[in-house]
Amino acid sequence: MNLVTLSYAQYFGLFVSLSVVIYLLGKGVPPIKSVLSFLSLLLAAYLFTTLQSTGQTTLLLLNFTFGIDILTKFFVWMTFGIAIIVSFVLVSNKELSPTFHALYLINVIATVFIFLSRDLISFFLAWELMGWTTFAMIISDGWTDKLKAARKYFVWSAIGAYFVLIGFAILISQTGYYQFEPILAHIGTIPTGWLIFAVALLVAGFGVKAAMMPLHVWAPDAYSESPHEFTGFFSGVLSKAGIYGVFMAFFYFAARFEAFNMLRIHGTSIFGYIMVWIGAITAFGAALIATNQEYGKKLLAWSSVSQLGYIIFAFGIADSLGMTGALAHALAHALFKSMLFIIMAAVIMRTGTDHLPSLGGLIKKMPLSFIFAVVGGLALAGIPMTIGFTSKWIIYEAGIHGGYIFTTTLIFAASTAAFLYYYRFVYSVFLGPLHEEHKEVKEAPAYYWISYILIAIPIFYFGLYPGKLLAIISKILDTYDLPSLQTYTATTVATPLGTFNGLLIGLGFGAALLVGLILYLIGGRTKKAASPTDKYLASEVVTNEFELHYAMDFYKFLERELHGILKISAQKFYEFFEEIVRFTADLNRKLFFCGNGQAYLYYLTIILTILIFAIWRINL
Amino acid sequence: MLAIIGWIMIYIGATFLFLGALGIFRFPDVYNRLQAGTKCTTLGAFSSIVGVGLVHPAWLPKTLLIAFFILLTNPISSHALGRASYKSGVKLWEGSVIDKCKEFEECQKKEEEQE
Amino acid sequence: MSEALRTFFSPQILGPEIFYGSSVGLFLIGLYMILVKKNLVKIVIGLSFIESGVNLFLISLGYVWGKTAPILNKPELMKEPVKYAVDPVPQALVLTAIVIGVAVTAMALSIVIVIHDKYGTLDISKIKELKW
Amino acid sequence: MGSRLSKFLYTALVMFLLWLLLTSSFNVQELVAGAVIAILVAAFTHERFTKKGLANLHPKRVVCMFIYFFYFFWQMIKANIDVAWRVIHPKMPINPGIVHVKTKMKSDFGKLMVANSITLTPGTLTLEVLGDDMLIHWIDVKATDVETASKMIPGVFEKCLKEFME
Amino acid sequence: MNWIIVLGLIALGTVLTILRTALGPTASDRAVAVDSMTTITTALLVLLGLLMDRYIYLDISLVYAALAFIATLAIARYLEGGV
Amino acid sequence: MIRKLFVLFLLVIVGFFLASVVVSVPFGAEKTIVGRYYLNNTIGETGGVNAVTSIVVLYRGFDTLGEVTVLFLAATGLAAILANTREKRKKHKEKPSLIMRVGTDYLFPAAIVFGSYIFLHGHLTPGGGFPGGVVIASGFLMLFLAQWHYKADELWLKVIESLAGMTYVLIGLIGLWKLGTFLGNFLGKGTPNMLLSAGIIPLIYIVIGIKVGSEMTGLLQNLRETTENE
Amino acid sequence: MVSPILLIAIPLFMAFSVPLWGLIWKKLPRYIPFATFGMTIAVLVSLLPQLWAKGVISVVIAGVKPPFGINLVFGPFGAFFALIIQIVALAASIYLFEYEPPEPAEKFYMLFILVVLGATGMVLTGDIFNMFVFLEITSISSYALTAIRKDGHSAEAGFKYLLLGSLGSTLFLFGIALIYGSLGTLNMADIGARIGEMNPNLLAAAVILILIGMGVEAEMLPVNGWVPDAYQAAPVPVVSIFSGVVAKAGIYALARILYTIIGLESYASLLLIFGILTLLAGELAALRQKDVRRLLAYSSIGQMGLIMLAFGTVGFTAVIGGIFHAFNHALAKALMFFALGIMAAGVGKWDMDSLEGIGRVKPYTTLLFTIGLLSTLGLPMFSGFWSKLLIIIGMVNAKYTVYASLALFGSAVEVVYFARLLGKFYSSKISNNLKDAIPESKKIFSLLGMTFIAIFILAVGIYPDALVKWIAQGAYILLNKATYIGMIIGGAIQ
Ligand code: NA
Ligand code: NA
Repeated sequence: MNLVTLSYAQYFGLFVSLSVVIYLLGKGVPPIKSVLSFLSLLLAAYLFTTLQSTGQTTLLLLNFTFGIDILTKFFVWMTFGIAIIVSFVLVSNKELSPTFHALYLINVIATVFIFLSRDLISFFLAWELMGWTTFAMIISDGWTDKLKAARKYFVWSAIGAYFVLIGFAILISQTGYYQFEPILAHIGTIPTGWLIFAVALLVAGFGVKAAMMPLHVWAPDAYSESPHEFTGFFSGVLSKAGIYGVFMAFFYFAARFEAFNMLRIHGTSIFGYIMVWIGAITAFGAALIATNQEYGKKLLAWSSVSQLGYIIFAFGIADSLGMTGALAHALAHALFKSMLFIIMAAVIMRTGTDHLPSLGGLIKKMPLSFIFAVVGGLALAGIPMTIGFTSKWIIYEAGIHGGYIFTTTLIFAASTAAFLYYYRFVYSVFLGPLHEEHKEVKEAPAYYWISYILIAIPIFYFGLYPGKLLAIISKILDTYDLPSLQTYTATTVATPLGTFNGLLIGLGFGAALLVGLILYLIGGRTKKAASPTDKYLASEVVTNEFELHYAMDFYKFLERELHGILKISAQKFYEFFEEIVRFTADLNRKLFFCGNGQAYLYYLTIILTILIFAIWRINL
Repeated sequence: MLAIIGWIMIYIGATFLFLGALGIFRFPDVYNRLQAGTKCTTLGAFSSIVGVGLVHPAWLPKTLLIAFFILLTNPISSHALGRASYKSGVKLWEGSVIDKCKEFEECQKKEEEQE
Repeated sequence: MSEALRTFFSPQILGPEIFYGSSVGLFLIGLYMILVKKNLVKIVIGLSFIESGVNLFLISLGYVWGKTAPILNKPELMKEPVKYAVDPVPQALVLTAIVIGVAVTAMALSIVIVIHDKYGTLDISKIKELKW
Repeated sequence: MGSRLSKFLYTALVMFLLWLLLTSSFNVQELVAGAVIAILVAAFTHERFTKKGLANLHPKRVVCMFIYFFYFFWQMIKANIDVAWRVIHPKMPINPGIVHVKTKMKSDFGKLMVANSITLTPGTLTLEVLGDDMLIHWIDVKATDVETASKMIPGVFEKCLKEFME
Repeated sequence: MNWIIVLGLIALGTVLTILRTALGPTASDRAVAVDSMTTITTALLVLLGLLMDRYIYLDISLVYAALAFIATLAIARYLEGGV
Repeated sequence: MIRKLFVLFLLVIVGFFLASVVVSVPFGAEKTIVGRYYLNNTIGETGGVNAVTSIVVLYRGFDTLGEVTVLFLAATGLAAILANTREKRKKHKEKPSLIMRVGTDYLFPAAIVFGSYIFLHGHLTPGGGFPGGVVIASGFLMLFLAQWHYKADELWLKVIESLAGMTYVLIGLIGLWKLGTFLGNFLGKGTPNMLLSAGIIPLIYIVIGIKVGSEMTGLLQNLRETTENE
Repeated sequence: MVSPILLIAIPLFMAFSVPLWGLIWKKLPRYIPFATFGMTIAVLVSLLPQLWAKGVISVVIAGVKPPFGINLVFGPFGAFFALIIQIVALAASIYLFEYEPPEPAEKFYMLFILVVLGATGMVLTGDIFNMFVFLEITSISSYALTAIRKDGHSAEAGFKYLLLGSLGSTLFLFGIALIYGSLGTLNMADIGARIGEMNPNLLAAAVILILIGMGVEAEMLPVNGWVPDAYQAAPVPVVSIFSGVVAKAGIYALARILYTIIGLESYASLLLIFGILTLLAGELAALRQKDVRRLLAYSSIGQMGLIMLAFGTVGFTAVIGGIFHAFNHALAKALMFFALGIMAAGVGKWDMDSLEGIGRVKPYTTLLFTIGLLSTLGLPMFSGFWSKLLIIIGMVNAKYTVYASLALFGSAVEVVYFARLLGKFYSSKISNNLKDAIPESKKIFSLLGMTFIAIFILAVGIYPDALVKWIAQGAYILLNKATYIGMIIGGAIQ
């Protein structure tokens, strides 16, 4: 029984107003802001359950339509879950302004409305609101040093938004509707070329948010420059809005249209094939780059890009396995990446830096954080008993089953690289010698532990009972008439290539891990940790202690080998493109606005003659 | 009767207008041309305009007005042009017999100095 | 005799060629001046030429074969004005257009004076400190 | 010099006369309008327009003016015929030069009348008036010294003009 | 006939002044020629008024004469370097 | 050279265009809808015999108000642009001669009367407020040209100009108040061909004449001031 | 008796009277523009109920019915543009309270009132020649206001503006002459009703001439060379008038003539092509601009291009978007220029580097600037968003997807340069030039006026419905020529 029944518009209005309240009260009584935003999010989550399954609001001659289905719920609960956990962590940061908290609430609500929208216009509005509030949050505690990142995010979001807008515009113009249902009903009337163009634009537009290569260049900077506590949500959930967008564009609209699937490779449309490749390259390339990062947040940011590549890859395959894997990995990534970012935030809070060579040995000071960093890492690396194993396993199966040998190999390689960078991360932060200045560092506060634990629960739950997750995903795919995986029980998943029992493998693996840990605790303690200047012994000249830190040039060898590949960066391509635009712009400026008044008269006369010719062609 | 006198005056006027123009065309320097321009065209215009007034007596007052206006203004403008010519240094025709300009200017300077 | 002359001085003999022709001619002369001359004053004069061309065209629109000025101070004119008088509208319009043209020219010249003072030149190709 | 009132009345009268010539009508409306205009204009310009005011309308002056007008007219016709002859003559018999003369007129208006008369009469053209000195272009120079030239050129008019101007 | 002679003379006169305007040689010469031309035109306007029987030509003629006088004055002042 | 050829090329095209356009406008033919109406109704509706004037002041009086404004603008703009702009340069200047000075002294009042005549008879003859005002201003121009250091009183010019402009608008507003239509003719039409006829036309022409006269005078004075250096 | 004519009569009266006020108290003319536009806005608002009741208020001058007399048409379309103009003018006149105008100040205020008057006349008149007269009032006062600062730059800019402007309006007059020569009438509704009788070649020629002529004021591509110069050289309040009033009147006139008179079918593509070229040229030119005034000028050109595109689309949605965008752009650009004026006060330099870090020195002003900027960019929650959205949807609806894509490319470029600008303004590094900046607290009235605009932008951004309803009526009238003609002339055409 519901105490209140809100319309969608009221729901939206309520939380926008609440954000204003948070802002105003937060100005007056600072501590109240974080509590309020936490409570508001809880309220939002509760009220979400009371919303009716469909709703409409009319504004500006437009009919906004909303609805809730199983896919919505999947994403919305993912959002609320991470958002509430992150808001927990936000409590710890007293420096965040009321503005930030107010924006956070709007940001979450906007994200939720992306999933609730059932028409292109409200979708776009929510999308834009989400994007701009994110931008505002990145810059909310000042622009210092964040200028480049913020500007990049700003520009790329706008470009993405414009892509989306054109894509939507094509759908609207070709069908004459802007609500999902009628568009779907009329999708067959759209000429194939237009549809491909529109979907390509949409995938590109959403791909920006999903940090799909080569549209990812904003992501590492923006992730690493956003407020640390917030990055978990930013990287974990907001990028999933992009994934959701890709899903909507591709599967909701395009894939059902027969003509769209005419050209097939490996059983998927050429479109999906391209996505497979983009996903694989993203996964692998970003992972490689991640291995070479010296800053923790940057490393995790590139890792995010890489993980999102997995999802794109799986989507591209577009069979039951691929779809399932993609959605599963979406949740998995949301969980473990927010966990890792929250741990990173804890470390930064305590030590003031995420520069890996400046960190180390924190295992003694922040053991709990270390343990959960391991948990997050297990999920990231796809180790059994975590959700990451479930999703990655399905994705590999999908790749192999779909015959994508080369790309699947790339994905495997990406996993290897993931292990490398993850190792670098954990090792540099928690293991090795402790720095002098970190002698007094304490464990993260209780908010953090609670967050760790809250995130760890689903990680393990869905790792041990993969069937529970697959049940939800299958229901989603069924709702959308997409091929779903039917062969699972609560603990086992069967695929054409094999079957695994999550609980069994998980327990076994857990036991083995436990044994290893015990052995380490016994044996490791006796061994003395190496001094930071150990390299000195390796016959290299000592000039500066800092540079000789072993965490410097951690994977120097890798960098040397990959030099050629890393040079082909998307960044460089954009710089080249920018140069071309700049040249055109200058040419245009110097031609049309050359400063000579007489030239302007020439332009007038010339345009007159051109028009004369044009009209003569028409009338004479 | 009045009309006939009027027409005669128009004829005279037209003739002088033509002669004035001829003088303007023929005379060798700007001062001599002015002589022709001032005298002949003024009389020509005056005569033909008053002539029109006589042919059409209702118009007489206004034609007289125009005629007198010309009579009053033409010498002023001729003088202005002549003065401008000599101030701007237009040379006399080489056949001229006397040019008192220089000594006159010296007089003028002395006067100004006295002031 | 005077009837013939009257005819001679009326547009009937001259016809549209002379009116339309001269208005187009004035327009083109003006256009030539504003495109080729470098001197600001000459460009302003060119603009005036164009204006005059258009004004001439506008005024010749009003002419109707064999009719007189629309001042109805005679009985026959008062009785049947349309039969005797030309279209008065273009005349009224041209009056306005001429005054406007004068205003623009005055404005242009005053700006030219300031430019000459500040830049020390009237060459339009040298007056481009504002550009790009 | 005349009083302000006299100047004003004189100016208004002349302006009203001008109005009559312009309108060529004795309609009451026109007359009233003319009177108003004349009075208004005179109110602002009488100082500029006249120095003597109504004294200009003294009968003697008017008669003199009348006589002068005909005299001047005769001179003008002579001048025109003279110039016309020179123009038509194939050899263009001219003997031009610039001479210096002195005028006896004291008032500005007097000088103007003399200068204009000179300009409009046989073969002479006033180039400059400065105080008593005048610079004359003479199409057929007959005397180069100041005294003789002064008698021959402005002297002709000054006799009569002196009467009613000064 | 009257008109042909009268207008013919005036036309010839106008042509001559135009020629002088074109030939110069000094600016003063041109100014003088133009001044005469305006006087001729003033008279011509009055004559045309008679020919076309339009009283308004007299007003036009008067305005024209006045403006021409001022124009001449302005040109003269310019030539002598007074403005 | 190439530039000139290019210009000629453009001129040929534009010229051909204009020529082919204008020849398709019928010349000398009856075509006007509104003109016919004005001719038929000017005397009946306005009392003015000069149809052009009736159009200028009444039928299309709004244009004329705009035209007055444009002239006002030109005067204002010119004064604004040229005010105190020029550096003083030493330059010898010829004074005007006595003949010019005295001659213009006498002609000046006549010019004012003549100008007044023109704008007062605007509804009867081809004159009107603009030419009348211009003749008045040319009277002042004579003084500027021929009288050393003559200067019209700026304050007076300004005040007259303002009052005249305001009066014009007020006349329009009285029409709006009395007849419910801006510039409505709230005065009697009078007998055609008389001075007192055509309702507000002469009134407006007086205002325009005064306004244009003072504006053009100010305009000329501004142009002169900027060029007069010592 | 309230009549639309007062929107013209009042400013005219006040403009003429400025010197008289100056005689009473030397400072008084400073407040005359505010009094004037306060009155005109009051008149406009009090006319609205009547407008809603009747659908259109058409008043005639001198009691002569159209097409024989000149009429003013206070319909939804024109009235909306009149409102835009009055709002910007009122805001600018508040700004004038604390603005030291170039001497002679009196003349400046007169010209200022007259330029607005001209634009108001252009949007209200129902007669095409009268529109030409008002166009000239607008443009001549603009020339004067551009050149009024009396330095070389303003004279240069003024001259370029004058060159293009006067040639343009002469062409416009030629176009009018062609129409009159063929149809014998000048009333726009009457011409619209008879346009079918016109020789198609003549009509085409008239369209060309009018398009180019009006294009100068509407900042259309090859004839907008004057724009950046004038924006750079003219005083700040004047610039806000250029972009908020003059350009808007120009685009109104283009739309009115092309829609109501010509009937756009065969000529819409012209507007589309010119629109997209204008947009791209403007946005690209802004990309590399250092001088903020010039940058905003180019951005203004870009926005005008977008509005032209909207009108060229000839669809209900796009036209609504176009009108709405004209409104948004007017407000936003005016706000930005006012803010920029205060930001640069005392700095004297207008390039980005000199204003680096201004967001920390004058935070409130910079915030207002940012609001204007974000609205121009078309961010949700700002009024500019809705109009851009409507235009894009409208264009795509009409199957002009390529144009829409190019327009969005232009918008993307806009994002880039505005992001750069904001980055500079909010930079933590503070430029040395800002040391002598006049504190914003000295410009209380201006800030107050600007705050109202900003609130308006946000309010419309959040709740655009009321305004859009009005605009939709305007768009309806614009798109339905016959309705307009019927409203003005009725059965009176003889
Ligand atoms: Na003369
Ligand atoms: Na008239």
